[in-house]
Amino acid sequence: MTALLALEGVERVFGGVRAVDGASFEVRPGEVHGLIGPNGAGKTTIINLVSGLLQPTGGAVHVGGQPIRGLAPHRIAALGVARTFQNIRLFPELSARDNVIVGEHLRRKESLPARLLGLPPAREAEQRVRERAEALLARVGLEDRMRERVKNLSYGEQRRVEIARALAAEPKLLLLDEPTAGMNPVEVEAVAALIAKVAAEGHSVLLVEHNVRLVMDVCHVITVLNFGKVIAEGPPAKVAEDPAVITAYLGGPA
Amino acid sequence: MEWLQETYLTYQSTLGYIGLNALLALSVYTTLSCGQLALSSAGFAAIGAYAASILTLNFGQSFPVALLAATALPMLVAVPLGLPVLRIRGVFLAIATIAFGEVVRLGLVNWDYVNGAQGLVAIPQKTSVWMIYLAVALALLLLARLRGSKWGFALEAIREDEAAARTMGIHTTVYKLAMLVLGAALAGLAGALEAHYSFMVAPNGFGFVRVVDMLVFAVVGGTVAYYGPVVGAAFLTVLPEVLRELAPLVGIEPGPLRFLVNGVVLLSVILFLPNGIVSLPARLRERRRARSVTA
Amino acid sequence: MRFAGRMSLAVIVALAFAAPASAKQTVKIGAALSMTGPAAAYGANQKVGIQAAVEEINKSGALKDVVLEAVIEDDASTKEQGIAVFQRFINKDRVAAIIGPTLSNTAYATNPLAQQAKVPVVAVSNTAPKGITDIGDYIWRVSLTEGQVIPGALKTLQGKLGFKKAGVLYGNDDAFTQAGYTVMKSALADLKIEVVAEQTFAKPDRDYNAQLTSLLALKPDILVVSALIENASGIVAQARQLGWTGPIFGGNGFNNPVLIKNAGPAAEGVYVGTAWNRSSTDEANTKFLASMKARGVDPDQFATQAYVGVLVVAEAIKQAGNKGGRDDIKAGFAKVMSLSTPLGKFSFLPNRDGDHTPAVQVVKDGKFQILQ
Amino acid sequence: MSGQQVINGLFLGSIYALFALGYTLVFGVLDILNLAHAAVFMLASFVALTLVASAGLHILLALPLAVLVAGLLGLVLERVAFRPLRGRADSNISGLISSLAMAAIFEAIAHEIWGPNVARFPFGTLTDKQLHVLGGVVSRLQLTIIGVALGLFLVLWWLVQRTRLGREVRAVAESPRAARILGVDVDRAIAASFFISSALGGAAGVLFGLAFNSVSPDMGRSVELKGLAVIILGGMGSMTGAVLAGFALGLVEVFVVAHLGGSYRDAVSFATLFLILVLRPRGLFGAPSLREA
Repeated sequence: MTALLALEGVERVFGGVRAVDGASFEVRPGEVHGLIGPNGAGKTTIINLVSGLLQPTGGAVHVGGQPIRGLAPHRIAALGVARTFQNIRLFPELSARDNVIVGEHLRRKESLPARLLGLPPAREAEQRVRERAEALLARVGLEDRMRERVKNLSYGEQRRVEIARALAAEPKLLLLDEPTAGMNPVEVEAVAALIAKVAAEGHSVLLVEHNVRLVMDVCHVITVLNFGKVIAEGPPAKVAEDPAVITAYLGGPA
Repeated sequence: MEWLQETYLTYQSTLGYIGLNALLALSVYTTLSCGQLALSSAGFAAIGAYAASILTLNFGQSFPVALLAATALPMLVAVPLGLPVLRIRGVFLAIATIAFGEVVRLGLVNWDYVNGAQGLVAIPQKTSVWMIYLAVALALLLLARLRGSKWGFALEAIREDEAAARTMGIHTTVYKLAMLVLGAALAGLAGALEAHYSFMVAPNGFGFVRVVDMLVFAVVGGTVAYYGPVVGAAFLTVLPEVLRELAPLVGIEPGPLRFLVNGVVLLSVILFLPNGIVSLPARLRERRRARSVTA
Repeated sequence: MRFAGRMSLAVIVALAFAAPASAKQTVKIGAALSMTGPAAAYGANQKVGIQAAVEEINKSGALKDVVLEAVIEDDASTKEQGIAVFQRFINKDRVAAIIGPTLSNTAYATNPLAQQAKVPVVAVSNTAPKGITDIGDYIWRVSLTEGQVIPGALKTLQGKLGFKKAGVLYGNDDAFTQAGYTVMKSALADLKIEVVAEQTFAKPDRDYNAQLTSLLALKPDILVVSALIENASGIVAQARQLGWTGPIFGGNGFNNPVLIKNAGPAAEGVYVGTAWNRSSTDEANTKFLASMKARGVDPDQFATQAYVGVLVVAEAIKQAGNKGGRDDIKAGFAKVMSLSTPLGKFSFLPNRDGDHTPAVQVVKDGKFQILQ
Repeated sequence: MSGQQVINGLFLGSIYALFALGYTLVFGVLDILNLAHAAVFMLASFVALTLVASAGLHILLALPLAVLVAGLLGLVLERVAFRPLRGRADSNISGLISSLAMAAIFEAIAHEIWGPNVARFPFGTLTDKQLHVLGGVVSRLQLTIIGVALGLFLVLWWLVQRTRLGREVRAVAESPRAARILGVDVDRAIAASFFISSALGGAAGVLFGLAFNSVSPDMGRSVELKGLAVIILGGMGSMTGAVLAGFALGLVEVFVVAHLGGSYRDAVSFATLFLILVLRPRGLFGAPSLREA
């Protein structure tokens, strides 16, 4: 079975600094794939490369077997890739529900003339879109915050809206960049359960996360980065015992 | 009854110009609605005004044909303009489009066929006030219908965070270009209507000052709602006439002080009503609620 | 009783005020002037001329029971507000005649409205050769067009100075200066004067060194310039600084005391073809200059022509038998013949353009003097 | 191109450079366009004119006073039109508009006080002598202006590169948040930028008024859009770029006038501006921001 996401010797240089230095790994369908490493290891850069916000300076990224070099972010999204952002990039003036509705963009096949004429099918389609968005928000536990502008939501709530927005695209591959940062333990539990459930439904997840317990609990495979290089890869139990990983995290000579 | 007629006759041109300015303000708003400050509308209005006037004056074409051409030609220009320019962001986009507008104006100044700075005169008056308001109504309907649709949400998303919108699969360039083209159409139509309303067109009517006026209409009215620019255009078009009325009562002579009031009004709106006049009712309600809570 | 007494007192007072008012008839004249915007400087001067003329006429009692009242409004140098002002004058203030607007480009937009409403208009600063009085029979003009002034002036000047090659400089982004250029170009062609080169500038420009340098390099005998005053004095000063000692010829835009004030000695040898000979010793002119001086104003051509505009309206009212209706005034205009004005003896041509003798002036010893 | 035209170009360029120097400083620090810069330019010129003509001060005394007034106007601008907007999501658009409003207010005030006519400095304000160089004529005043433009550039360069205040301004330009964390008084640094920027704009205005003997409420029109062209050409926030681009634009304009005619001059400037934004948004002289100034 071919990998849903494949990185082959990917490089990204920022003004002489190798943020990603020949990283290679694969994410298979239905897999929750953890991507961990110390600060500055290049995790977020990889997410940006996969979602097309950055272009690699070397190597290749394939999504569903197709090389994505030079593809604009919206084209990559159309391949079934959705993401969240480490520093939360919601549309602040929009309500939670409207944020999620934007996430449904690619799934909506409506006709502009019908809409401009205000024909019933267009209205019905929009009703369905709204209902789906509400259902997604309910799934992340925000059913009573749907009408609130997201800028007024708490940090944890905003992260959940972002996850719902990414899920709204029904992505094949979900890129989550530190989805639990700033959340309380109860919220973290809920997100862990959600990730597991999403994977069970057949979505693949690439998870960048600092919360090691969460990663150990939900991931099938973990890739560990340090200074842009892959230093270990495998199931959680194996990675946790890898001496290179321990050194990287605890410091000391590598 | 007589009073009513007198008032209508006195202010009919103001009424017409409210509509024309509303169209022009909407033409700036279209790109603002997806977060892009493009100041090309005066250039597009010039293209529309001249295209229509040349057709009616020199080629004996009917008014509908002229209006159609005046709407279509700026759209055709907007595509090759927009493709390179819309990659530029923020203030730089504004500057690039100001440059475009100046090039259009200077082109007209140097074009002997259209009499250079003297412009085209004795243009038949074919625009009626109802036509202007029909155009405004159609534009508003279009924008209202976009709201809440797939396309409307995409525009809001681009305005709020362009990069994030792209990762949702939104082809931002297409949307931005579409709004620039729509704005160009509105500006061109407004230009043609104005030319056939005021008997003449000249390049100086389409300079930097004019496009700044359009932007100011949109911002003072408020760009959070699609009808904000119309409210802003109405307010600022009526303001000089109100000042004309009030000036003798407070002893202001026609002249610079009237100009000063405009500046002060604009500054106050920007500082104290950041979302424009249309946000005033909500603001007042909020304040009343705040007061009742503290009391 | 007391109540009745007070009542009768009120009636008497009312009658006392009403009686002279019924004899006096106020005729309103609207003036649409550019008091703000790019043409603000002209509007300000026109306003002074109009106010002076209205006061003098009312004081002189020349119109018997008719009292003139000027209603002055700012058109902000835009056609949009120009139109609004005209409609106000026509429908709200119900003026008997309109003076203005300052700019030709505004006039193209406003005058058709007055024509439709049958309100007479007197243009006092529109000099565009075509299309102003063509708008209709209610549109009259006091200001001579550049076409009426420049060709004659250039001819006179060539007879005196005998130049053969001219360098032309004009403002190409302004209706007034561009129209002036068109006239100059054909006048030079008629006189068989070779144009060595043409250069342009824009109204906001204040630096003309590049244009002047390239013109002067071609060794013309004369510089022919179409410019408004805000550019004119700079052009003259910079040409002199670049070493040009030859004659400079300008049109109506140069006929302004600001030229001498701002260019100083550099203005010596500037020739101005103009509608108004400011150094005329004609009584109407000396009286006008004195009255402006009393107001602390050194008038330019704009102030003078605006002043004459009011004189012409007053004369029309007089010719109509001291009646100040719109059609009375329009009919009166046709009867204005050889009216004594600071511009000279003034009449209207059959096409409703103004007619009086233009002049050629030269700046000499820091003063405008008539070219002998 | 003749020697005289080169002189013309350098002279025009020095005016552009001086105007753009202050313009680009604020642009570089705050990333907003201060469209009232041209109005400050104009007011300073009127202030100097009044000091010379009515108060009888010598121009060498009036110039610094007018520059000081311009700097203070910059502080007013910052306080009224920009500070209240800081932190607002659309601050670069709203800042642009509030500065336009201030420009309208400044212009109306000047119009009310000094009237709409073009005024000039009294004759003999600066003794002027003609010099012959490069086969052309140049007045001492023109040379003074070119010299002052270069001198002010050096002063500004020193101020920004070598002083504590300059370091703070550069830090704010880089990232206001980071600067605040590093203990920089951000408000003070921004206010200082406005003061310096407007003072430079004011100096440009006084010299412009002197050079062309033309002071009027609308005198800023001739430089406001050209100034934009210069700061874009020079690269946003780059002071060296602004000066080089100012001279470059002056020379190009003169070249166009000499070889194509005056009608093409402005069109060529704006078309160039447009192409640079599209093809090389960082500007010709490549310095992308203040830190490389």
